[in-house]
Amino acid sequence: MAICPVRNTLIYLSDLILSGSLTDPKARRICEQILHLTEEISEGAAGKDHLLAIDSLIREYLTAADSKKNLETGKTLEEMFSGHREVFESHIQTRNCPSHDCGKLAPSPCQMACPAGIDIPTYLTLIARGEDAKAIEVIRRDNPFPWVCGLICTRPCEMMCVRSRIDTPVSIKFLKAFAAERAMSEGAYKNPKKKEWNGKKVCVIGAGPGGLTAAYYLSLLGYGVKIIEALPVSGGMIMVGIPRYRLPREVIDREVALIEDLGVEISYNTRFGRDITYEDLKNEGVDAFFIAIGAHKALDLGIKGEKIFPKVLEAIGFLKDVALGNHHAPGKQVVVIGGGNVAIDAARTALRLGAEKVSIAYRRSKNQMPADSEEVEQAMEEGIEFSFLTIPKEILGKDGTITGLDCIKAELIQKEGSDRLMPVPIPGGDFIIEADVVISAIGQYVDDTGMEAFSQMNWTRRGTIEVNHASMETAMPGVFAAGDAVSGPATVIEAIGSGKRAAEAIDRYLSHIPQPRTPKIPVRHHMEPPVEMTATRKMTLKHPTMPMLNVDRRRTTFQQVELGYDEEGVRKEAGRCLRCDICRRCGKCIEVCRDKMGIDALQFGYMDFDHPTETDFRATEKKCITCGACAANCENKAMVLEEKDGRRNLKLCGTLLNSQAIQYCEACGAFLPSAEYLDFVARKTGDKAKRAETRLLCNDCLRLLSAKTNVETRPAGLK
Amino acid sequence: MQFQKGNKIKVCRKSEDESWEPYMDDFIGIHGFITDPDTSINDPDALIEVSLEGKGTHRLPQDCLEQIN
Amino acid sequence: MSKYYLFQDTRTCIGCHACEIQCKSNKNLPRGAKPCQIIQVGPKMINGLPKMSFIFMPCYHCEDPWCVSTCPTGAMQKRSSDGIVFVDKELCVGCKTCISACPWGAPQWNPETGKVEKCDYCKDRLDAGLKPACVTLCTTGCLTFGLAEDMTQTRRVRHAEASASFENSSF
Amino acid sequence: MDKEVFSLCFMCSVRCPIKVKVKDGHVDWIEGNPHVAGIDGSLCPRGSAGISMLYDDQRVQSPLIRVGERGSGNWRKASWEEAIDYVADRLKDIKDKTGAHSIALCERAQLATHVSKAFLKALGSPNYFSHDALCKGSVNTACRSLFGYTDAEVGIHYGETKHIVLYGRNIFESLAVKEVKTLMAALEKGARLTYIDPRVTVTASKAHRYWMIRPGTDLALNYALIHVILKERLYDAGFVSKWVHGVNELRDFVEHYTPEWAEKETGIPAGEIIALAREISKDRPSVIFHYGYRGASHQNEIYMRRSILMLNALMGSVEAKGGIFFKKGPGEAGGKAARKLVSQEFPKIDMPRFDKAGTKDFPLPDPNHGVAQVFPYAVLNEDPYPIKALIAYRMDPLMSIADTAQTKKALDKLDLIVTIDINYSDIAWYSDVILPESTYLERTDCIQQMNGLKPQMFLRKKAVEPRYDTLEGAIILKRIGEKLGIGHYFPYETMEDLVNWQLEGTGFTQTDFEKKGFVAYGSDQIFWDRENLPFKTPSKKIEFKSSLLENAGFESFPEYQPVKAPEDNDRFRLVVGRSAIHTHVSTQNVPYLNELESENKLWINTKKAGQLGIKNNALVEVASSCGKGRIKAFVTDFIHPEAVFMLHGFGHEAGRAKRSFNKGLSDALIQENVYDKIGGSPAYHDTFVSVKPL
Repeated sequence: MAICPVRNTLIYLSDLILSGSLTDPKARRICEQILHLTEEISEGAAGKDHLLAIDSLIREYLTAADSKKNLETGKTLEEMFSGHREVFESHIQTRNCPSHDCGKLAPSPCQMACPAGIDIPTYLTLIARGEDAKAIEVIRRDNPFPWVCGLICTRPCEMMCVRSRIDTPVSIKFLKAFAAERAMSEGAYKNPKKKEWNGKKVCVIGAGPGGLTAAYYLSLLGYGVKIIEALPVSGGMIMVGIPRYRLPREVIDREVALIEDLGVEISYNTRFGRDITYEDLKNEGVDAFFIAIGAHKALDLGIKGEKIFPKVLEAIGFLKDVALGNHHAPGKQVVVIGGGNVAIDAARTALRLGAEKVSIAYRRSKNQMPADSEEVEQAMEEGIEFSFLTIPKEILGKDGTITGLDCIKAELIQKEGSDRLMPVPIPGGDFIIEADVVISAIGQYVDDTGMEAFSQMNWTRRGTIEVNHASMETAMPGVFAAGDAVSGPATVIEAIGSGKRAAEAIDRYLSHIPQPRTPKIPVRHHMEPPVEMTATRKMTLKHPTMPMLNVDRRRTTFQQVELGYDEEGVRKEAGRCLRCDICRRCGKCIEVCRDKMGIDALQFGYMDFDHPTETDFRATEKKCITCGACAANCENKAMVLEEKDGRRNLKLCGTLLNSQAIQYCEACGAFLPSAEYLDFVARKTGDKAKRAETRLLCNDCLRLLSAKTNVETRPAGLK
Repeated sequence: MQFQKGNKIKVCRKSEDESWEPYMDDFIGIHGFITDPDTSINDPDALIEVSLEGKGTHRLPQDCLEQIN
Repeated sequence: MSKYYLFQDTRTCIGCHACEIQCKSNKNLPRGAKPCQIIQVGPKMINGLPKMSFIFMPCYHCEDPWCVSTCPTGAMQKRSSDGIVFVDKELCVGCKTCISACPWGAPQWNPETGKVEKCDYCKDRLDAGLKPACVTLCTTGCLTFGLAEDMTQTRRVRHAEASASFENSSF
Repeated sequence: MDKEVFSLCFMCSVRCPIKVKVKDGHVDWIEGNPHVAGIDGSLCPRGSAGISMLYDDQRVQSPLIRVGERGSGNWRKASWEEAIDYVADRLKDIKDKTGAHSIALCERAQLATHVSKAFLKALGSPNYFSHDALCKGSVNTACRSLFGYTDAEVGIHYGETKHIVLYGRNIFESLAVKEVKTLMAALEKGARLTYIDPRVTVTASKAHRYWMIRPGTDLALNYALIHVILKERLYDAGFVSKWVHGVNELRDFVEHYTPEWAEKETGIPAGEIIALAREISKDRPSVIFHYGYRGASHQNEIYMRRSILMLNALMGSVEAKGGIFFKKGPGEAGGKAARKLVSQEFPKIDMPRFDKAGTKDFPLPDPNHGVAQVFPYAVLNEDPYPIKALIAYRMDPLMSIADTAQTKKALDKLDLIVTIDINYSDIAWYSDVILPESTYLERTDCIQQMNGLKPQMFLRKKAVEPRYDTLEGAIILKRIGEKLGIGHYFPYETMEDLVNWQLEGTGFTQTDFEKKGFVAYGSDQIFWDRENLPFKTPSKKIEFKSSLLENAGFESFPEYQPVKAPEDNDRFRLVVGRSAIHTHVSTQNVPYLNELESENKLWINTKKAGQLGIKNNALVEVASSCGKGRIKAFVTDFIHPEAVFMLHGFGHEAGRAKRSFNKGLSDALIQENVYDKIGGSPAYHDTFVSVKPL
């Protein structure tokens, strides 16, 4: 049995009907009708009335039931539909089958990988077609920050991109940024229509990506939203944690402004618990709280000298100061301790502020660095020095001035009972890195000051807020939390995803709808017809290289480093998408063509998840006879055989695999298969096929003709 | 062991960690990829981001994951 | 040929198409597929009288069927016991090569199943000791079915005549 | 859990005996009843499509009450209780306000007809009318004028005929299995077939003699045939002198209707007319001049039908083997007929019928069937009185009464229209309430009394339970009756009860039907002794000179009125007919039948089409004085240049019958509502239409 209740219901009903046990025609008819409606649900072709129709059919069944057995069947059906109501509804609303049992509804791997569940194949197709504003509209159904994420997302989607099994993944991230920028400059980047104010008010604590996302969706749903922000700026970590050369401030401002346009009120320089209290807000009529305070407190290095010297900085604080306008170099020789993105950001920022020498000290080797490899590469290009396998021991100096960082070389050793490689000091491996500034970037944690008001809320041993991840609901009724405050330091897209989830949960809470048991699976909003192109184009489109700012400029200014693809590059890149929301890569087509037809024209190595072999769409036309058996057996109609403009075209998700000339019936003009196809048939029938009739005729005309020959050629009227 | 971005993994067991929620029981046996290890330090105790086939992307404790190839 | 014959007396056939419907109904086929079909030839004036012929076109169950030799999946088969040519639905992948191969247009496309249908003389009925649906129900009884060896010479001649010429399509 | 049930088909009104095989409550096979001679297992195309009709989801699935405008197709599902109350309440209202007579019921006569008749009688309304008049009212009157028997009491002995003459009786397309098979057997034995029709049909293609007669002139042909037969003394002198009243008047009358005269009128060479007369008289009395199944073509229909019947009389083929005969009832075999609800005592009704049939205004048509085509006039002119409600029981006035626009106007005047049917017929679509009836496979029905040479009784037995929320017509009417306080006229709860009630005193029980699907009163064919034939006319003879006609002030032998040809080149006489695939207006949406024939086409002569620039299969516009429409042309040499032809029953307006919706053209839309004022048949072929390419 499948996991999916919808699928199970289908199986149950068809077995029931086939078994012949429904001897009462009414009962059988009702089951047939329910089966039909359920099929539409499982194919994403259902509307909101489907479940109502099914309900009334079940009622009719129960009243019509003529026997105990039928009555039981009716009860079973009733349970199937009431017991898993949510699943049926989500199939209808989201056109997704989380468990992939309803083949036609399986979402694409990239969309499944996205913590915010963005409908990636759809917007890539729109971008490929040049419909940027539409693409942004699709993205913003799940993420109000297409532009921001287009520049700094950690892009798990690209990691799952099926295209990478052919060559390289589609650079999904940046295409978003391009579409946002283009739509914005054309004035086509707009907010969707929001609902009338429903009289309810929500307070969001923290104007970071999580908080702003929740605010965006809540105000669209008609809630009044007030955001409390301790800083003088909005954006949280994306504003004060991510340097401008990666994410220009204007980008953040424009997208935040759009959220403010919805009527979201942000009070800056307001720290919850100090400048405003839980009670104040309650009195203002706040119905629910959403805590998205992030993780802004840095961990201590815990080495000698850390507390003595003023020039021992923590990366987070350092980056924040810079972001808020302090543009003085911290010193001449800067050492950053850590191996994550924050460390890299701090180092590159220090460099840009005029530090003469910047180095990064990291306990392990390069390929263990958690930071994005691109970040590391770029840092190296800019002249940041890396000191790997380096364990900081002590900060040296005198009279409050740092002179250097005393380190010890380490080697990676696998310790007993652990499968992790641990850095172990090499005796006598001491050395000193000269420095007048030391910046620690070894991680942050949640700053819980001011949170006392939420007395019933629980904290984890990690110092994060404990929530039920399906609803982001804390132990305290009406109080929700998300983002780094819940996960600990994590990605922007996760914060956005959880913010959206929280918004939905808060809406449910305030409309007294029970919360879901599991986090919602990504939603496919609609299915765009795929972009049409030749197999050659599909195969030869190459990932464009990202043009970069020249290194001198990078070492001296905060200008954006990645300059972005040009329009042609973007449209092409979007066209590389394989549309995995349509083709589930089940391989049935290959199997039919190779094993059943014995033609083996389909070279789709990428479809074999476990051992991918070479893929070449262009190879299809070498052997394919456009018989259409692959299409006839494609559950999702990803593979189609169309007869158009005198050609028989075989297409996989819009990619033209083969095109052969249609033959026509010489008698009635009806379409016939291609010459290649007829050769295939002729080869099979061999020399037997010496037809009396040499004209090309369709099935019907052949019958007509042989009937006529019957009448006219046989000896008439022998008596 | 220390997980890195792109590692192919399997949810091999129920985690002992407090962050494990009942709905995660459905994840056991499912394959996926590490999409974001702990971003700053390689903390074996940190929750890390994995994308699971058919289940979406979640942060899980590391003790329930094993690398596969 | 199969070991059976299916004889149509065009003299008594009135082209009512009942056979087509009976066949479809028995096989429960959707719109489009017609394993057997009545083809009207004429009207045409013959010796001052308007004549029509209605020719019954089932599958001829050839001695050496091209549909069988062309079928890549082995779905199209010839039953060794009696030479009936039939499709095994399990094996058919809908490549339609049999349709192109057959010179009589016998194999038919079933758009609902994406597979091929064809006249199999209702072998399930034959195995149950019955006759094909079309023969059993024919409005005028112009269709007869039996073992080829039982077909008398006179009947053969009449078959030739009857299924021949307009003259013999009426009385 | 398989079973076999003997029953009666109802894909058309012939009701052939069938055997139904049921598997797990599902019908998976239907065949003709092998025990019935002349059927022997055969099933016609419509009968063969029975299963596809039964499982078609485009049937009416539950009672429906209209919510939008009439004809808008907006319905709400209703329970039977609600629907019955709805109808009963309104009927009661109407009865109280304007009297029971303002409620009419029209019906395609069927096995439960005695129930619907009883329903109206109990209600106190005289206004029952059936489809019969539309089909053969004048044939009925003609038969009574000559024999004193209705056409329903006359049969045709195909099996042993030596020569049959068919006047447009397209017996091999508008077909009934038994007729076809017995006639086919006769032809195999060497019988001759003469076929007369402006159009070449399948029947024409099987004929030994075919005349493409000028449309509307059959009567002239017959007068000439009679002329020859009397002049050359080719008739059965013995039979005629013993049984015919008025042969001399006839002789004088046809004196000047010579073959040469007829040749000019009909286009049939005089020589051939004479040849037929001589040839056929050699085979008498085993010859048949077929008096027609549908006899509703011209305004002089009754005289046309009389002339055919007179030819039979002259050939002495009346009550003769291979000729025509009078049907024998149970009484003749010492048996008793099944009871009918109408045999009960009902309150007297003094109101006249809406169509005045049987009164001095319209004396001759059979009041038992009424005259349907008068209905629109009666309603529109409130003559003789206002009519407020119509119950349409499997009959569709919109498509079977000529001039749909006028009929619609009339319907718009009604306060209530209720349809009882299995289909979304056009009248159902135009109703206020649809009460869906169970199909023939889903219901037990009333006894079929089969009079004939061997009187028998047949039973339609339920094969499967209803698939949708439907009921038997007889139960529906009973339920309405109960709400109207006339429930006691329906002494049954189930159809089984009703059948038992009917069989009381016949000596038969339902179980007797189980073996073969029918019971016979006797074993031998009953022919009356030709020495004493019990004609029911005042003169006890076959009245060529008809007292029925003359007492009503009509002539027995009115002068022949020449048939005018269409004036203009683009005008034609519209002729209609049937095919083997469809039954009247009721099967066009049945899946398998629709696949074979989904629309009708306009037959037009090749030369004429050429002159008008009409291409084969191209759309043309057909227009008459009362309506117009579009239809594809079928250009052929095989139709008379003065005529265009189309199949009856297409161009449906019921949206939920998706396959047939808007396919082809409805003949009723363009036919003018003119009729035979004496005999009662409509004159469906008296409309001239203009045809132009589009």
